[in-house]
Amino acid sequence: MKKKLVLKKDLPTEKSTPFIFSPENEAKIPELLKRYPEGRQASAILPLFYLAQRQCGGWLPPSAIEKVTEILRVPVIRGYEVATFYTLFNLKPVGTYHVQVCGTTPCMLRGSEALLSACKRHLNIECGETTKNGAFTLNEVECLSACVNAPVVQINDTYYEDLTEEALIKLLEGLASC
Amino acid sequence: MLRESDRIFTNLYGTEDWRLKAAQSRGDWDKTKDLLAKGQAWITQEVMTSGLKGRGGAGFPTGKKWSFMPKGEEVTPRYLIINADESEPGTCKDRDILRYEPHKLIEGALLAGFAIGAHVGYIYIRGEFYQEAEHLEAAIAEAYKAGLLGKNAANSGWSFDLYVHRGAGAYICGEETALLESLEGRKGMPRLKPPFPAIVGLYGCPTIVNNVETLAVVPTILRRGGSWFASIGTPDNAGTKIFCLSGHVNKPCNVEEALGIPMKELIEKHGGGVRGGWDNLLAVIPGGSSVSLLPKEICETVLMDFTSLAKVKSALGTAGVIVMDKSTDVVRAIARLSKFYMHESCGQCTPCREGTGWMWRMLMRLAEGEGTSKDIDQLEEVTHQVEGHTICALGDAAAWPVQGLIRHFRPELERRLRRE
Amino acid sequence: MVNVEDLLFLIGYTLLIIIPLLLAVAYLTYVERKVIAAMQRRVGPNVVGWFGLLQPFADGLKLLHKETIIPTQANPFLFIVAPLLTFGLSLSAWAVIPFGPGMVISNINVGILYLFAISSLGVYGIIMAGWASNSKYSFLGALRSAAQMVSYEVSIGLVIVTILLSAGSLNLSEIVEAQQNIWFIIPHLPMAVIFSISALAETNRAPFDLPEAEAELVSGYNVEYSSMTFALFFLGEYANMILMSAIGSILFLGGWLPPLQIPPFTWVPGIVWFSLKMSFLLFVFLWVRATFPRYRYDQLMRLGWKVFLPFSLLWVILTAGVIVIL
Amino acid sequence: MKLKFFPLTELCSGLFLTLKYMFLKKKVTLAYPYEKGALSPRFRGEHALRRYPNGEERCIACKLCEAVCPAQAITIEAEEREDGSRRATRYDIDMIKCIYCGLCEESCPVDAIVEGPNFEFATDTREELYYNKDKLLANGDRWEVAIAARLEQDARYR
Amino acid sequence: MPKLTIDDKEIDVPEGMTVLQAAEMLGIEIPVFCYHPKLSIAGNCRMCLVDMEHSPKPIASCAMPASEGMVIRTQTPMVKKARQGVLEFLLINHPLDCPICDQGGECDLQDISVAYGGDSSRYALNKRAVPDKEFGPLIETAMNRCIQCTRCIRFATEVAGVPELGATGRGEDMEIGTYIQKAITSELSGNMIDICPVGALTSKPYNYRGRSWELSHTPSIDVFDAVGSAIRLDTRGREVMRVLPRQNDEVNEDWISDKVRFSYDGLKYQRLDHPYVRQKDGRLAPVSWDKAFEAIAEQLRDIPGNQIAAIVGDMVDAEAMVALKDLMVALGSPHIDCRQDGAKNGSEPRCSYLFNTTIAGIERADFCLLIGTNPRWEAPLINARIRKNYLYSGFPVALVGPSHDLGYPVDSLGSDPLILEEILRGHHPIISLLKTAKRPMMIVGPGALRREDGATLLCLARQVADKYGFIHQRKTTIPDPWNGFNVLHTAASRVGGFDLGLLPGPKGYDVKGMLDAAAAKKLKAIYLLGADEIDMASLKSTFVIYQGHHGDRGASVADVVLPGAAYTEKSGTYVNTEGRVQRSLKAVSPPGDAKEDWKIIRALSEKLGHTLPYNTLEEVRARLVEANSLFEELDTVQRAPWLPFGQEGKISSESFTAALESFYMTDSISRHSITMAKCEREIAQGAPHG
Repeated sequence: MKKKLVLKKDLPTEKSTPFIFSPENEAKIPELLKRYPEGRQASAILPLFYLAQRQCGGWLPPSAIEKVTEILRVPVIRGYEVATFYTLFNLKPVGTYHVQVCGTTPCMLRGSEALLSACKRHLNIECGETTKNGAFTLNEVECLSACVNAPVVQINDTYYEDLTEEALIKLLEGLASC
Repeated sequence: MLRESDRIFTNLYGTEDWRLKAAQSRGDWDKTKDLLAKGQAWITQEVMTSGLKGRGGAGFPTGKKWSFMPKGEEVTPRYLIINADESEPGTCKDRDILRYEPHKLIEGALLAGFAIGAHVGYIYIRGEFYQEAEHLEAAIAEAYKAGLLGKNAANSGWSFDLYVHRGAGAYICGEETALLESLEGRKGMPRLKPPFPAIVGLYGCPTIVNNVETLAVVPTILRRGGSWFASIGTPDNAGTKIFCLSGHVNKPCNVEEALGIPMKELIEKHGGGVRGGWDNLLAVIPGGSSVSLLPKEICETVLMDFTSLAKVKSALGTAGVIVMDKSTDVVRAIARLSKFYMHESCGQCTPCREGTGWMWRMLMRLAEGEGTSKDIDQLEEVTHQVEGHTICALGDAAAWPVQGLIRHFRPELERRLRRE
Repeated sequence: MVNVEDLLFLIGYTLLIIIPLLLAVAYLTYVERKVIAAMQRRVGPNVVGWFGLLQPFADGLKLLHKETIIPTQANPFLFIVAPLLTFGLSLSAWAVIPFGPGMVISNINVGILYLFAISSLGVYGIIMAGWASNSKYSFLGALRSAAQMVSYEVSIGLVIVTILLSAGSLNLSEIVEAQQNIWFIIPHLPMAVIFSISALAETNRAPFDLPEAEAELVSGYNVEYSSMTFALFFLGEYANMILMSAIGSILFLGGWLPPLQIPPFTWVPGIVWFSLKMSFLLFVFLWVRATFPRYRYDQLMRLGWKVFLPFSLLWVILTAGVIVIL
Repeated sequence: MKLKFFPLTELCSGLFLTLKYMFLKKKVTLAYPYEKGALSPRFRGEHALRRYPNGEERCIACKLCEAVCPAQAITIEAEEREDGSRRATRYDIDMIKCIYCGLCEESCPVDAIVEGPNFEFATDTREELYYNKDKLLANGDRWEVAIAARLEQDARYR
Repeated sequence: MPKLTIDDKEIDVPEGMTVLQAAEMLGIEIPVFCYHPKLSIAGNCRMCLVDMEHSPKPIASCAMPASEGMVIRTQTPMVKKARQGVLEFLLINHPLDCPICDQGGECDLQDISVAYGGDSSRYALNKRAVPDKEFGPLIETAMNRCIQCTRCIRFATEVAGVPELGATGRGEDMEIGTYIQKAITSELSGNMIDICPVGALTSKPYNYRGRSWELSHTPSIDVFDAVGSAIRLDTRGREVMRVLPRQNDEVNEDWISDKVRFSYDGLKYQRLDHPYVRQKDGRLAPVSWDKAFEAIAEQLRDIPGNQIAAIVGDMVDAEAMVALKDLMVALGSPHIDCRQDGAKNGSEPRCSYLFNTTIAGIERADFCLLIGTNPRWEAPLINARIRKNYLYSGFPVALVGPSHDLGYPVDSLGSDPLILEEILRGHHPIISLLKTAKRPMMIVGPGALRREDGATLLCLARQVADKYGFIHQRKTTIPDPWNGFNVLHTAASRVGGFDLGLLPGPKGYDVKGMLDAAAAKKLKAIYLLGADEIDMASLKSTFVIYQGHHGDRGASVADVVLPGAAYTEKSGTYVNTEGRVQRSLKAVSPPGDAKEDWKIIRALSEKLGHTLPYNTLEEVRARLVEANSLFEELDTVQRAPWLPFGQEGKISSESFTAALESFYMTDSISRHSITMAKCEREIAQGAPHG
């Protein structure tokens, strides 16, 4: 038989266990759905993905996509399209701290390239990789819209602004120790 | 120079508390009911008088936009969308409004929603702004609690609900139709126009999409009168505007200034001057990444407003001023912007999907001094092939900075090709 | 009553002519290839035997070996008879050719008329071949051939009339003898030219090989022929060439006579002179073939009827006038 | 004109030209098959199917040669091979039909079918001139060096 | 009616038309990739850009509504440049593998590049590589070639009703794919191959086998269901290489079902190419035609006419049916039937067995009641029409019968036939919807008709139709007559058989009667004309003549096998479920000694001493018209007048059952198709690929 490149892009191959929302998140769902008009529950796909991603520790497993699309009654491929379109959904597990260095021009003018290489050196990983202990994932991201406080690094939900290499290393060390 | 009394965003730097009480003490929510009582037509008219233009980049007159809403009986719901998906490189004014002046926005949303007949508003905030979204949610909760939102908002008899909807990291969702798509739970791919959102928008209903800053200035305009706002700046470029000074200035900052302020004054006075002195200036991108950059000669004299910048083939855009001093590798700086557009292209239209990547790769080669002088013309031609051929303006936005680079720094590109 | 001895002599004489003639034909093909090759900067046949000398025999063997194909639509009898007729006629003309003084099988008084008659009959073989093949190409070729021969026999006839006026005899030996003092080529040079050109047409040789023009008619009247039947046509055609050369040398070049009636020319036997003259004329045949492109058919007809006929008529009258005056 | 016609000068000059050639010009004949003439790199001789250096056949059964062949001498049948690639299961050239125009070679996107330098492939029977894929590939293997050299020479004019 | 000017020509177009359609009406060609007349507008390929006066940018003509006073130019330098630019962009990441691409020669991108593109690309960098996707046994993918026009996504979502395809990722990384690698579960999936403008989606069974330019095209008719879709047979030599749709907006629009598209390989296996006669040892031996006919004549000589019967199969053409009927009449047999499945309808009036609404008429309906039918399997194209109407008007669809996923929301009322009685009595909640509907329609499927009480159910359905306004007779007050009563057949020969009266005569047995009689040895001989779907076990002791094209169930019990022609191998007349008479043309010759079916019957009739009076196809067709004048009018639907029918009585409460067990293998051709077997395994049963 013909050998095919079988694509399993971003999707873990083994069948993961079905995703279920935790009770407190489950409780939030009707409230989120209520924000949108009747019959337009598909609008809640981003909020639900956020919920699921937070519950899964920063990434969105396929089972969660399936669960959300099931709740919203949209075809699962539509959910998958959305999940792959937006950069904030991680389709692979990420570390406890997701270090996102802004690399766009305003930050670049103020030294983001140095920051990024400092991160790589310090964490000993490349962009898109996670440290062995699962603590840090490093990524270069596009403009974070904090240009007057460039260079900026977003770690999980928090912006760290006006950084220097030393300040950033110190920050990473601080995070690693806690 | 803007008088202190004409400043609208008095808490732009977060020196005071952002909560309702503090906001009210700064004048927010003052007699909102009376404003609403003057009627929809009055509000629209006043906004038209003020000459307020959209602050999101395109600069379309806000009052005019509102007047596009279908008149007459309300058959379908209408929606107000607040575009807080601020992602334009060099721009971070909305973030500060969301953080420090949320009530200005909420009040503006109520007034605008009333003016266009919408009972529901969504604030589409970019996903990275987690903290800002929390602030906003808190502020909205405060407003609900104070009876300023919800049924009978601000005792006006008008019911208005406002929700925060977080985006998820897509620059393109700042485009109004892409934003609507995203809000409907799909990929943020811009829609074909016509029909325009004012006729067929969110869920097929008439919809107005406005930028955060646009709506945040509306309450003040209404309170102090459209003519007051129109008196600031020049006749075609009325009012105040938050400029974002970033890059190689001594003091990067957001600053509210009157439109029409000379660029040099803006940089010298508010940004603390160019790093290494004015003579160390190489170029300035005056309006966020989507516009053409300007070399020092033009920066000496140009005024920061819509018309003056258009005259020098650039644009005011979002007023994100990115300053580059002589240490800058300008080709790489623009190449990085090209990479940004490649990353953010939604992939719907052919020219943008294929062209943005091609432009970036070519620019990278030029930055490295590889290729031939033919490549420069070829690059320029590719930008023209993208520009104007796409559904939304992202194609144009990707093309303009490159065109600006070639226009003003062609000798620099050629010098690299000669490997000097 | 013919006695046996005479008959044996007759057969002996005949064989004495036929065998060298066939050999001559064979080597004429060889020479033709060699001469044309030389004129075209080639070497010609050089593989079979020394300098390719055995080539004619190889060709002959090949033709003998091949299958005789008779087309289904053809008339088999006429189809077979036609080449026999052509070949037979080309041989029978030799009966009156004097190779030297008295060296002739049949020294008849109307020898030249006999020759004229025989060569006119040759066209029947070709017409028969063309018709019997039942093929468009053959038929067209045959028609062309007939028209061409008829046209040029007119000029040849007038050439002969001129000669016999000058010689005062129809006997070939006497015509030769009449040239003791001066060869007829000198007073009758234009006629010699007309004769040689007509001879080309009469033998269907280039540049007048229109009956077998391969570009138009594939191969003309013999397109359907193969093997021995083809070989007979081939032999006949080349024998005709040699015959025409013989007639040419008899009529214009003084037959067996040496160029000058002084020693050492007179020491050489007459038959050698005759052979040399024939060889020269044969060379001219080949030379012309290698030099000139094929005529168009209308040009051929125009030349025959509108140039040669008036001119040779004029010349006959002129000759007759001169003889009367003298 | 008449001056030239009557003395037949044109005829004579023609005759003398051939005579001159007969005696004065050097012969140019080559003693084929012992000597052979030079072949142009574009010479269109016997067909061959080429292979890639790793032994993989080039032909992808695109059938462009079949479509372009003015004599309709080429017959191709294609199928998916085990490894998923597109290959010809049958590639026949009727060398009797072929008019050696070279269009097949020109149309081939992968330089698979070529007309090689070999022109000595006369056979005793017609059947031998119905070339199949194996025969063509064998030709390719046999003539590859010559074919490659000749393609190389001609490459810059293509 | 806006009036606009395109290339200096003025045209009035109906409201809502796009600039592109207006240009098309004027005969001006505008190149497109993403636009497809039967799909929604995406406007993303940007190929159709044209110049509009007063617009600084070129506009996408496929999406721009034509409006009053527009001035459009399609040939300006700007348009030319824009097209060249778009093509260059499309080609920078499109592999130039046309030589190995099956789309080569019929590729939109190729054609448009030649017509509108530049001469060379300036892109010298690496091309994007996209992994191929697995779309099941029918569709081969080469995603490098994809130009992201999204036609396939829109087709799957809108027409096929299986939202399984999507574009994932964004920007340069946008890819078309499914959520997980699985076969597309649509009966119409093959149409994606047609609408793909490049070679990204190609036919897997046809993969690399042929080239478009070497195929001959023959127009034909789909015989795998009763829709009568217009198809085109692409043949090379004696082989059918592929089957494609022909456009016929009245019937199949641009689509055909996968069964007709891909089952052509079944025509190559197990074909009957010789007449066979069963020998004493019980084996079938090949014989000459004469021998076979003699064997039949010998057997039938002593059998009285009323002990001979004939059953007509589902794919038989009208020519063969009329010949068979004439033969049976001549033999004096009343036992003839064309309802292999035992359906109980077919007798007059004609309206009782037609799809009266017509297929195109579905789009005008505002309510649909399905009774004992699964249109997705029984007639995928009718299902697609229902879905189309659902998409545009959102009309409600209710189903009485076993529930299926039909690709649109269906209000499943249950599979109890008594629900119909409830509806008739006005006790069912669905009544409220029925009463508000202006043009309701119902589809009675084979699941209902083949029941024992089929005729009673038919009567019940008619009463419902009469009561709830399914029928509007033409009156002055109703300018627009409407007949919402529809019968859905699954056999291509069925309506033709009814129209020709291939039903039991007086005292004649129907199919069940024949089988019972045969089992009871009351029937001595039976003639199976392509009939394979009956219970062959009861024919053990009967003399069976089987005429057909495949060595299938019928041939296995036959005493004499007469090899006939498959639908590709004869020019035939078929009547679809609407009553539309359509003709197909012969594309290839039957294999071996096989012959056209009517010719076999004609030749046999001579041997039996009842020579049928026609010798040419024209004469048979004249006989068809003589038998029923309907056969005179081709390609049109002749509406049948509404007359009462059905048999009143009590219906049993037994639940409806599905008429088809599977979509892919329903007849002698598709049962022998390897492709269909793969579909059955991988799509219907969801077995993993490989």
